[in-house]
Amino acid sequence: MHINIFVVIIILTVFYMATVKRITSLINGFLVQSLFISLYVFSEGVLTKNMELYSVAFILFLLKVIVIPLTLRQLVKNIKADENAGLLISPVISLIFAAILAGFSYEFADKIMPLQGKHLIGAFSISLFITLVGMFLMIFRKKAISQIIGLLVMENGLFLLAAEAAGGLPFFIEITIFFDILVSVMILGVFVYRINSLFTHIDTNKLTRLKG
Amino acid sequence: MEIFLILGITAFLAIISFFIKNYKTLSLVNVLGHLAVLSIVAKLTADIYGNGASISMFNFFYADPLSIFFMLIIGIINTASIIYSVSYISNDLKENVISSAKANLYYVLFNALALATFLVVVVDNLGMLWIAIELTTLISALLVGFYNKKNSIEAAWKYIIICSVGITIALFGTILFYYAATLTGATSINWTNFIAIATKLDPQILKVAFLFIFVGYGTKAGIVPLHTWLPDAHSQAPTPISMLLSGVLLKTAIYAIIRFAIITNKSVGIQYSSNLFLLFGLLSLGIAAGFILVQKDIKRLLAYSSIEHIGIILIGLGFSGIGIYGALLHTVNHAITKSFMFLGAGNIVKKYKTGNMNIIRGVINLLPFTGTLFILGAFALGGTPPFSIFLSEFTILMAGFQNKSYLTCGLFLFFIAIIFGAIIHHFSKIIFGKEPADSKFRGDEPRLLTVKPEINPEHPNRGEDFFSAGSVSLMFLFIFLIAFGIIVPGFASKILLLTAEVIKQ
Amino acid sequence: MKSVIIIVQVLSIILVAPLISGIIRKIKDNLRMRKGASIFQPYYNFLKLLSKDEVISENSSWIFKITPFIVLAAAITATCLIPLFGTGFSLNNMGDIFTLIFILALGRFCLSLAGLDTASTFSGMGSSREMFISSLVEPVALLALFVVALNSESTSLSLIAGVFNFKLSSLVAVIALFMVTISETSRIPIDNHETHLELTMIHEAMLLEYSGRSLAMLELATHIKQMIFFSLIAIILFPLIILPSFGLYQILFTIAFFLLKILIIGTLIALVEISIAKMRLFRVVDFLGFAFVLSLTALIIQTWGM
Amino acid sequence: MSALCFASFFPCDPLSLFFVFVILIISFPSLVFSIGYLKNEYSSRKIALSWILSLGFIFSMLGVVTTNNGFFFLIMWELMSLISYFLVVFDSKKSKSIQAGTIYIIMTHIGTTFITAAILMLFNYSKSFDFIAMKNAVELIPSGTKNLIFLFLLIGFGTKAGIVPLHIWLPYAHPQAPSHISSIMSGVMIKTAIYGLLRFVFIILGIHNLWWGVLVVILAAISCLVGVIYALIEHDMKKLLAYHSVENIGIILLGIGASMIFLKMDIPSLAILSLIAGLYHLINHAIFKGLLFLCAGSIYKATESLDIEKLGGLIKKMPYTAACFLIGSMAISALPPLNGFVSEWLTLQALFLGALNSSGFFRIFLGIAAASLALTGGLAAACFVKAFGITFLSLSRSKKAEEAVEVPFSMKFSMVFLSLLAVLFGLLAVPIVKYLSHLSQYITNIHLNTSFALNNFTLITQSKNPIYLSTPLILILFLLIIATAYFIIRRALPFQKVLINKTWDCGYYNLTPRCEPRFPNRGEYTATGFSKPFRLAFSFFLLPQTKTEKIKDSFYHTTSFKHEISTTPFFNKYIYSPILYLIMKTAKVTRKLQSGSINVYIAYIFATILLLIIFMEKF
Repeated sequence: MHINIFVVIIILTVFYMATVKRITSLINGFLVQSLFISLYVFSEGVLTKNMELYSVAFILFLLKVIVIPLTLRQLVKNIKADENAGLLISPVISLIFAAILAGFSYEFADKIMPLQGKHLIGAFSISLFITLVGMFLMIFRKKAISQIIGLLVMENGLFLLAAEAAGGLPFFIEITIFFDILVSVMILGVFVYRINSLFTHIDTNKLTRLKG
Repeated sequence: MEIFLILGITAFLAIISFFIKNYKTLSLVNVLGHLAVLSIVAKLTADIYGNGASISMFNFFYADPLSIFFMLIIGIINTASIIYSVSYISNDLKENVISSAKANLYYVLFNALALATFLVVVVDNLGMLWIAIELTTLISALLVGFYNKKNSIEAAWKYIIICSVGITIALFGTILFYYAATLTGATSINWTNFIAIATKLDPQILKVAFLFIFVGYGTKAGIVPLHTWLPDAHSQAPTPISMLLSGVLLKTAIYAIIRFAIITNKSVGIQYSSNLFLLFGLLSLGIAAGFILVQKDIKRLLAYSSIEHIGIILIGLGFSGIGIYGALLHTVNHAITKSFMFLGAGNIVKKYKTGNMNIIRGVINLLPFTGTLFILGAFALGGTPPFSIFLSEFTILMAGFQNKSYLTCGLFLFFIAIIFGAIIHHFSKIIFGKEPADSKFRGDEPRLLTVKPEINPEHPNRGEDFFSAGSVSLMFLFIFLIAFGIIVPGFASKILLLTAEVIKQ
Repeated sequence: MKSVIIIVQVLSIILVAPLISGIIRKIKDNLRMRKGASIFQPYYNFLKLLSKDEVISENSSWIFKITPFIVLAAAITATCLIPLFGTGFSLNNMGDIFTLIFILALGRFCLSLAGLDTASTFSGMGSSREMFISSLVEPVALLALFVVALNSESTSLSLIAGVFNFKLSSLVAVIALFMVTISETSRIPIDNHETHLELTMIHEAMLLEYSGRSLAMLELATHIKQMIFFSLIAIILFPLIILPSFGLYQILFTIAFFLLKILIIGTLIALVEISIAKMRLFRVVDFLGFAFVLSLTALIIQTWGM
Repeated sequence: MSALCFASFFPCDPLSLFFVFVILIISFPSLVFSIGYLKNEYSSRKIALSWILSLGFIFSMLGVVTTNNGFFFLIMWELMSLISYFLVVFDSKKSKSIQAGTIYIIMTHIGTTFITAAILMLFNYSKSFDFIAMKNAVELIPSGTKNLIFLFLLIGFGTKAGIVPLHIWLPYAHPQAPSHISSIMSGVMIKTAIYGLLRFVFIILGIHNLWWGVLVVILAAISCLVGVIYALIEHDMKKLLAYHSVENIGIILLGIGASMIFLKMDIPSLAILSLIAGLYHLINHAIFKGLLFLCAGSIYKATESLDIEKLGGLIKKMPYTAACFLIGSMAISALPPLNGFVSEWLTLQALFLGALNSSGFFRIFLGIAAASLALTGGLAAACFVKAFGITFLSLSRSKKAEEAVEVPFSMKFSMVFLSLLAVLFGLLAVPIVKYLSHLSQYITNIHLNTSFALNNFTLITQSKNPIYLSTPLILILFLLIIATAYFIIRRALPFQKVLINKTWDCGYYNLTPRCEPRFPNRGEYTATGFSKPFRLAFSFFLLPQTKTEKIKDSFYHTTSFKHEISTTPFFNKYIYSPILYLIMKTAKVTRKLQSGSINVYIAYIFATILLLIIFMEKF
């Protein structure tokens, strides 16, 4: 896998999303990230002359750059949630956290793939880094929508790993995974609407009625 | 061929129940459909175990003894659940808790969930396995949030978020598995293909990949540090659904873990996976014991006891040898006993209108039929001999003592004793004792064919109907409870032995 | 022949028993510088009571009426076990020292039941205290006899009496046994049999409700029980002489020698009664505790082979 | 796998035959008793249920003693506890019986876990659950595991038998069950634990260390004393009898422990003698404890209450029950002609001869054991004087006791049947000892030529200088003397009048009131008064507390004065509640894990995956 300009931008978007305060900029960050992943896959397809990668890149672009951000913006508008993404810890600390995670995933990748040669370590550590930051986003954000976006970022990380390391899962599986993600975003949206109507807020931190 | 039939019927049921308006025909169609599915599964088991072979069709579907075994469990629990939900939903309709459209939606989702679970155990392609499990999570989340109340929505939200996170990690593991396969030149992601090239796979990657798989599907199976969604989801879902959740969904996740464990065992060796299983099994047992002791709600207590039994199954798998036979037997026993207990709990909660165990008293006086079966089920759950759970726990212990891991067996016995004490303490308080004086609970429990209950002067509020569908499914499960009690009958032990062979490959 | 001698032996004990308590009372009164009643006073009391009417409380049941017979029978059966004239002359195939203890326990059991039967406060208190003291005494008595039996390698009384192997441990055991006799025959430090003062009488309290002939029987039984304990100590302390042949002369000689032994023990008891004041009930526990420790030391000495 | 499915029964083994006999001989009268006892107490449906449960209970006990397969033994064992649990919570109105049931089933379950562990350890080496296979495979077991197996078996069967530290369920469970069931439970169920010990320790495992016997004897002595001391201060009749079961189990184990010591010191004749004593006391206890519980049942039937403070004067109204209870209490306090005396005498003989043949430490140890047995005998006699005297004699202290009426025929029949049995077992000592010596020779598989029973009704021990006991002779002599005394006193001497008059109350006004309110009359002695000396003497163990409460309307004038005496349950307070508190504390701490916020839950997953990756090499 060759570290090219697209992967660098993807890592930057991750850091951007870790620090940002408002939901709309969070959605934009996710949009940019998916855009560059699809570009990266497209460039991968061009390099390896593999027709499938073109269609995968196109569907990824269609889904993750256009449809999902649109639904999320629609969601934010309908429930008139306030703009703040509900950060539990200040942006500076979350930045430090993201850095630590990057260091950890690099050191860890080195440990598990010593004999496969240098080029793969980069791919594996980056995708692990993105997944962990995705989880980090879910842990340290109060608002339901930021948790959905955290989930989507994790899936982006997975997709990047699949594209780089294994040259993409079998075509049919990739497509079904995309539609699966779309369905889960739809259902999560339904639940956000219900939470908003029942609890008049979408702050998951306050959802603590079921204890013990 | 039968696989198509099974999936076809369930899909057909899912679609058709959207259109039938009259509730009676709707429930009748569903019950008959599921009985048909159960009979096909039974036929399938008969000829699979006849010659021990496995069928695979155009490299997408694959059914070997292991998947048939799980299919059997899913079939039985689905049938019991559908029979119970007939009277459950009709009772809700009568008390107009839900509209008739919602009832149709309930059956659609129920059959969709059944379809997804059947898909999980039948599919050969590991990616498709992931997608099927993702589907079960999404559909069951909608079912958990069925009653649009604050608690159930919160439970559904937690359920869907935590399980999605878990499943994404599992996808991470699947991709690593696929990557390891591509290193050796294979391109297909089918399980059969993995088994063929398992010895050539790089052990280092498989170790990491199995870790991710274990944590991923472990969240879905309710292993302790990842179990947090389970008590909320099970206690807030409607009873037939929590029965499905406990009986079937946890087992499908265990099925997935077993599939991947077989591959890792071939390349990395037994020790790696059994250590993981033992550690997390004991952890689940211990923490669940702690929770059961201080529980106040009857359904949450049953949910935690599911965590405990998942822990026992893991320990069984960890001991390997005869332990695998015990773990599989325990899967069946637990599925049946837990669904049986959820049915009883459902009846009690519906009668007392609350799940809080400090208020419920004198169940044996208000619901004599459910009461007796419930206290017997409580003893079964605790692991007393005449019932089946003791038999499987005893087999697992035999395996434990055979490979001389005395400490693990000691801890195992200690936790089992605590849980037995806690369960009996809680349930004997609610079953016996004087029923609440102001018990205006004149409402009868769910029923299909009502038989007028004679008013007993001593207990005026004794409203229970012997022939209601709920009681029919209670009896249906109780027979299984007793059947495996003392000696595992011939054909069942043959099925278990064959499945154990598959795992020990 | 043997059974005839046993009957003579038992009859002689029954006849002599009141005499002994009469003599002890006489010694006590003389030591207290009083003239005191004649030594045959117990016989006079016995005959007087035989001719008196009997008054039975209305609250009592059939147990009250049967108890005098059972207590007397228990005392007499116990005497059959004790060889006086010679080692062979006792019903030793009926039982041994443990049987002796349990037969006396039977008598005590029925007497305290009769005490409770008449719903009178004094006899109820008497039976409660009697059972309390006797339950503490039993282990002391058993351990002391245990040690003596260990010395003579058998628990049957005839063998204990016959074999003269007097060791230090038997002496310590006899001292413990002496303290047991004080409590069993309701002598001063533990119980005062002369007065009817509610606080001090224990054994007497149970006989409070009795009158007439049943009282006579119970009095006789207490005298016989006292004789049993004295003869037990006598057997262990002084050896029985094996008679060369039987004739009137030899029987008279053995009875006289036996009476001498009993008198020595009687005077000892009288001396103890004079010198010590009666203990409060809960100091009796320490007294019997001390007796138990004594018998325990006897056992330990015995294990060292002395 | 086949080991699991195969299971068979063989009642031909002498040990099982003996226990089948013990079970049947007590269950028959109890079931007959239950006909009268349950008649108008419960609805007909409940009576049918009680019959099914009792027959199931007896069947499971028979199953326990006759099976020869370890796995099947466990199933029957737990089935027995399960059915007896349902019988304990039979009339589930009283919340006390539910709590008692829970304590009972939890304690027995813990006991069974230990037995399961022991059987599985044996299975490891014998590869099959058959007792004979286990017996042959014992040589392979290293000695460390043998000790462990023995300890597990002792704890497991000790919980069921009610040995002291594990006895706390017994005074709760037995009184709550209906009386005919508590008579079967107390008479026979705790004996199945002794059967377990004999079967597993004596026959299968064999005695391998001396400290085993010493430990059993120490526990037995402690159980004797603790059981009897608690019985003395207990005023509920059935609880009192339950504590006495603890005491008598101690006496039985004294015999069995002594035989374990002698087996190891290989003095075969003494081992057999003490085993005979233990088994003989086992069947005696079954008989008189069953009898006493049946009498307690008929008292409950007649007066609806079991608190002996409230009863009194029942002998005039219930002559049969009184007579049977008297025979039972005389038997339990080991008074000569009856069966308790013979077995206690045999135990004392065994201890004495053991002390004779051993030296140094063991002589003192067995001497102290004999002393503790004697103390227990004395205290038991005191306790039963209290129990019989306060309940049956003097005046009745409550309205219910006043109107008590004799129980129906079926109950009378079973009580009389058992009391005849008690007298019979006392007199027929010789044939019984002959049978028991064959049985104990089978158990310890030593073959001895000297027998312990002469032909003409006398027992003899130790051939060197024989010691004789013949209960029939004692009885004949006894009756002879009573006849002569009666003849002389009542017939021969001139006739004297016998008057009936008031008890002497030193002229105090109205001590025993004639008119209303007749109760409570202040004359006679009550149970608390009777047991006060014992409470003070054993205060170091009972730790009595008194609570007084004065209600005053003005400073000087107190309207009512309440004085309450209570003793601290030693074992509950210092052993069981601390453990329970500890477990509940940890449970409350683990409860905080489920704190409710979803962020924390996802953090758990995050932490697990990170930790697993870091510590991957450990697996």
